[in-house]
Amino acid sequence: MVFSSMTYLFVFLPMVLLAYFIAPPRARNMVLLAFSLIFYAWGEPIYIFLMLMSITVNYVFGRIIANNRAHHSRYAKLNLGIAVGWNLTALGIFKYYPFVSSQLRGIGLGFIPGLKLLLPIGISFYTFQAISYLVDIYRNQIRVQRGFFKFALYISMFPQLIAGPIVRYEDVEKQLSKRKVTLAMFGNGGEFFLRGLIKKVLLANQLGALYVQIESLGVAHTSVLTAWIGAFAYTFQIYFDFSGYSDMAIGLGKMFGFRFPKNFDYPYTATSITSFWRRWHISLSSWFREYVYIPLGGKRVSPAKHVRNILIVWMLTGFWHGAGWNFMLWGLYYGVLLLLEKYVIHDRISSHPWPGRILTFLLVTLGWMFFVHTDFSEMLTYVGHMFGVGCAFSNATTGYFLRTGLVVLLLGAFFSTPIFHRLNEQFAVKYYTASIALRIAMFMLCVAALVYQSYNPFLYFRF
Amino acid sequence: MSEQWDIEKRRQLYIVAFQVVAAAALFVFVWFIAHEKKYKEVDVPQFVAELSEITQDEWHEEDQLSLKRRFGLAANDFAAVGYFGPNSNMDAAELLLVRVNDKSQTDAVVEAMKNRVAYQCTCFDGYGEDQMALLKDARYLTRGYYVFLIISSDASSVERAFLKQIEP
Amino acid sequence: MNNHYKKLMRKALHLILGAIGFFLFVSLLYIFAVSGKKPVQAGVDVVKGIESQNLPALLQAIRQKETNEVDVTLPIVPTTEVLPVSVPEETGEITTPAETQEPITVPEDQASPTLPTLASVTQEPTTEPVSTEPPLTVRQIRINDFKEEWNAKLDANDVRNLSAEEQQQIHALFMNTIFFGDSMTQAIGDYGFIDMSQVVYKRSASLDALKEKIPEVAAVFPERVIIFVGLNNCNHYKTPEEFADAFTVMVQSLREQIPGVSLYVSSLLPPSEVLGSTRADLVRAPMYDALLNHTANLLGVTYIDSNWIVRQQNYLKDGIHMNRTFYRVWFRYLQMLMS
Amino acid sequence: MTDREARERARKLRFFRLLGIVFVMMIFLLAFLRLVWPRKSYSAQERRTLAQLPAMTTENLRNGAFSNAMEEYLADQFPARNVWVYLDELRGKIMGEKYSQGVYRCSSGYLIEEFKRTDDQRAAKTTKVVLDYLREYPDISSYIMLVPNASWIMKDKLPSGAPIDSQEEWYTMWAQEVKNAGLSNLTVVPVASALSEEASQGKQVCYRTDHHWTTYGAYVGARELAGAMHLPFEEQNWKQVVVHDRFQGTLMSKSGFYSRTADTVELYLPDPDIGIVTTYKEQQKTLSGLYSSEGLTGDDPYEVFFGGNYPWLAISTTSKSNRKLLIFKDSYANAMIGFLCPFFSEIHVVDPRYYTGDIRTLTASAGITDICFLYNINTYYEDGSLSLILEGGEADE
Repeated sequence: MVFSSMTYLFVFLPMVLLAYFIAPPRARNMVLLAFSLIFYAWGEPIYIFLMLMSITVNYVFGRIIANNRAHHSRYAKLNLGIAVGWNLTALGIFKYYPFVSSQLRGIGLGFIPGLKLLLPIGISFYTFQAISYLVDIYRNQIRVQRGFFKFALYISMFPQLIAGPIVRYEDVEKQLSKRKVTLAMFGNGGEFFLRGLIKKVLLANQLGALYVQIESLGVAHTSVLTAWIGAFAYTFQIYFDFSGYSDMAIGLGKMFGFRFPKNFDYPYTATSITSFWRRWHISLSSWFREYVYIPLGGKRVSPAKHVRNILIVWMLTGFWHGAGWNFMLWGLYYGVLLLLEKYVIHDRISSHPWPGRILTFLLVTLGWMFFVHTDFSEMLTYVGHMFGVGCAFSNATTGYFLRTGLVVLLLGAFFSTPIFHRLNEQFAVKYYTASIALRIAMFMLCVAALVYQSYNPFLYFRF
Repeated sequence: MSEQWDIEKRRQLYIVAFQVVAAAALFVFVWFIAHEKKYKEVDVPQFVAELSEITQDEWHEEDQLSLKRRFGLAANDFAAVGYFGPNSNMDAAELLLVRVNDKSQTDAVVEAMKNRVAYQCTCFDGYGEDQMALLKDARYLTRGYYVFLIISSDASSVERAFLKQIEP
Repeated sequence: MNNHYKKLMRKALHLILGAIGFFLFVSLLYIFAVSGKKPVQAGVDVVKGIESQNLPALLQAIRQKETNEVDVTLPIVPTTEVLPVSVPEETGEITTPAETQEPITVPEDQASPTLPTLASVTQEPTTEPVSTEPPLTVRQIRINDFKEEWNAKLDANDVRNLSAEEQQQIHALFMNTIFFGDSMTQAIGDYGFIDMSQVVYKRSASLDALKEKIPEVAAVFPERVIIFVGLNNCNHYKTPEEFADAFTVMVQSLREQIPGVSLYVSSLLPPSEVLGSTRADLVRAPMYDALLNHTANLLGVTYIDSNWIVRQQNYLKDGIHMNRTFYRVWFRYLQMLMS
Repeated sequence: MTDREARERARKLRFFRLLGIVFVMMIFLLAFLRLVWPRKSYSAQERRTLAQLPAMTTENLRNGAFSNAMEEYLADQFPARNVWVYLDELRGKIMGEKYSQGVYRCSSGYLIEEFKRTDDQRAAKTTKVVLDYLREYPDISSYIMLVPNASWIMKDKLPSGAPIDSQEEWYTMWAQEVKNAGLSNLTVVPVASALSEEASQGKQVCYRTDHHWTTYGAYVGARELAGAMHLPFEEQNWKQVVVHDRFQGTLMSKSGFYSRTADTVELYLPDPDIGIVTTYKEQQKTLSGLYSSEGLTGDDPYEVFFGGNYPWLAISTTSKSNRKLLIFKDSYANAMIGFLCPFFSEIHVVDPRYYTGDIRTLTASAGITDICFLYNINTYYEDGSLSLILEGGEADE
């Protein structure tokens, strides 16, 4: 189930709110857990077993590691290894096996069976959460969770279940046992949820439609500028899609008394690639820093090893986003950019933020074009168009897309900056009735857009 | 001392057992999930012709227009179609094998088959007992990309032969 | 504190009411946007006027025109060669009313004056049977030749499929004809001799049950209706007389609902020998058929004898229905009689 | 904390509290309305049946079909669904959106359907089959007229630069192909320039919110066709009747775009009157005239012509002509057939999308003297059913 669906908004959400706040405080964790499992099972029930298995395995290994880390640290390490291995195997099989096996068969290893596996939704997120939990126990940074259901809730909590943020255990440890929701906090959650919904439904979907239209243009209609408009549309789309989802997750968490970490911090205003990655999908980049980059030695090693570390981390980051060479390429692209920034450009860039900001944005935009095209020839064609290979600089169609896409692109740009956020907050404090009226109106527009998505005329005038 | 040692050892055994079970459970689950059958590809029209010879039913191969007329299905919407229709209006036996292009078509095909059978039932109801028996025993098989309708005096044999041929 | 929340609640309520008001406003806009999807009344009247034109008169005018055209281009069949109604050949052993044994012909001047369609001019028999011995006409000779030829072919089991050309001729001939009956008629369409659009049937229906299908036949306004029914009727009607009465009622009903239509009826075929030996009720089929012939003549419905085409090997398994071979000859015969 | 900061904090809290209350009220109000709102089974605007509450089975729960069906059901049965759709359309209009479900929002209230050259092969196959079929009947004069759609005729109304493929380009290529086939009995009847010229003179040849041509457009088409057929078209007079003046057509339904400018539907009746009778062959009905009041008052007033599309219509007229016409057509022809009636004694209208009979038997048995293929370019390009019914010279039975 996704948050921006009719089922969620008008059936699931009212039910979970009602059940949660009617239930006595002791039972609330169970209510949340039960609804989380339903949420997860909705649509692909079979993978609920994988989820339950993962919960059990990680719970038990957590206990084993905790019991042994003080006196039998080698044994604890062994068990940590087994547990992490188990998690990675599960992730590997379900996410990467189909890709890897098809590649291997492609190079002549025909005996490798190709399994037909659907990617279990959210597996990349909850697996990473479980690994962080185990490692943190081993490192003695957190205390083990003895309550099975509390642990189950930590892994499967529906707000962050399918698209993050990747919540570290220490962030929610206390709240799992004791949390309080005030009306103001609930309202704050509502604010986040609405913001996320607006980003997803009113911005991301429209931008996505614009991108799809441009992407499917034939060679006859496309041009350099058009290709860039499409690339910008996608750049904003993926930001609003992803950050909208994170906002909704954070908002829902707040409604139930959880405080999830921030996942995005205006990444498109970053002045360098390094700073972009400190602002984009923060919970993922900090995960990789914490559990891969630093264990490898971080930057306190020789430059050669540092280069190796960076490339490994970014290749993995790329691969985490999907099983495909293009994701790998996309990750390495950032690895190289970061190395360039570190070793070549250094501090030579001007102190003024704008040149860096613009350059970073353009590089990120280009990066997304590697990200979005799983097919290499399509990627080359599209990127080629962006740099004028085989098409004109601009044509009449460019004008068409400029005119029809201008509003949504400008809105996208505006919503990506903290200026909007500041204004919004000031307005809310000053004219609070008006700004709530505005939110109601926006919510109604979201509902309208959701209803329109199902507008699906059956016109038999052709048949 | 040794008692404590035993307890420790037993605990270790339990842990090993859990590790094994955890690993095994994952692989069993994967096997279970991935164990979706893959069906063999066959030359549909020829295959249906072969199947039609299994019984002595009165049927013959029909063209695409008959298919469109009776089932409302356009043959070129699908990857392949084989259709045997009744010889006369007093026969009910039919075979229709459709290989769909993608599985989203399956429901529509089964629906069309059911409508056809329902229509045939209205023709024979209270009239042709034998034909009604065949129609009541109509089988709709959905296997992979194949959708198969059997209305035959020996539907089980046809079904068995069909499955034998396409199952791996 | 309490007061504070009360105030907030009130405010929230106002806001929600405002939202509902806004939504109602949008509803109004929507209603305005799709309003007036109604057609102009005068226009509807014009269309209804066209729809309610006198269809029989229009059809008559159109067919009349066609007749005139045919008149100048084709020599018309002389009316003396009116289709005679033949007698069932193997009825010797059955006791039937004496009149049916006599051939019936139509005097030249008896064609209905009010309905000058091609069919009626050439083929409509009168309602009065005439018992004078007619001379052997050219047509009868042709019929006899036809029967001889095809009897031989039937016996030799050498009846070829209709050629594309024959098929086209049949289609052309029956363009404005409806075949009407039970499963005997359904086979005509199912076997593909005639487009299904020319066939109106109800399976396993007695004549009474068929009557409810007459409006469907009438909706087409056919020039000709060819009735072909089977042994259901021997089940349904205890005696041939009941059957004949039902037939009379049906014919009247057809004539009422389709003014000017020419009616034909094909023989009620006997069951196969195998079936006949077990089903006492069906053995009397020839009596029904004979009375059908007689009644048809009385009513001015052309009786098409098709008993001569029946061969035991052409029965389907059920012993009632016929296979393609029968219909191949039946259609050729029909075509020969009518063209 | 200063006084001001404390005040601001209090206001913030007040804002969030109010928002919390409002949020819950909105969600529950809509959830409640959804529960009690009467279920509808059919949407006149979308012309489809709406999804109903799906039945739960272990099978559909397991494969996820249930959750999809549920989502569909909730969206389809949403309270005041059409108003929400309208609201979203308003938002789209304000944001400058011009494209939805293959339809462009154009100037002067026009909605125009796109033309996408996705698969030239299919159309090429159709053309080949049509030519093969016509080759079998060298004695019958045949005509083929592909009517350009609004994206060609009303090109200037399109948003400038809209990425629509050129029908003209494809048509030119196609016409050349047909010409190369060298059939002496076949005439390709061009109609694009005539329609464009009429349009440039301010005549309305395409409906604003429907994909069909207007009856006037069909008149122009008939004039061109009649010229090729050598019919005395100019001698015939027509009486115009307005039957609908608030016509909102299928493109509005298709796109969800609302156009305030409604169209007028006209009929052109022959003057003096002639007798016309239409037999709906498969439906087994004979009716007088060509028009349907039921279609006119229904959801799609364009169905005033024949009441929609039917597999096979046999039209007989009192015309003294001895020509008989066989038309293969899509819905564009519905508006045009009326103009041909005075010149043919019989017209057989076959819609290949529904017709399942034996076309060769029909061609030979109905005494056909003229064959006409009448399609709009979009349908001809996309629809494969012509090749289905024309293929396979020898029928098996």
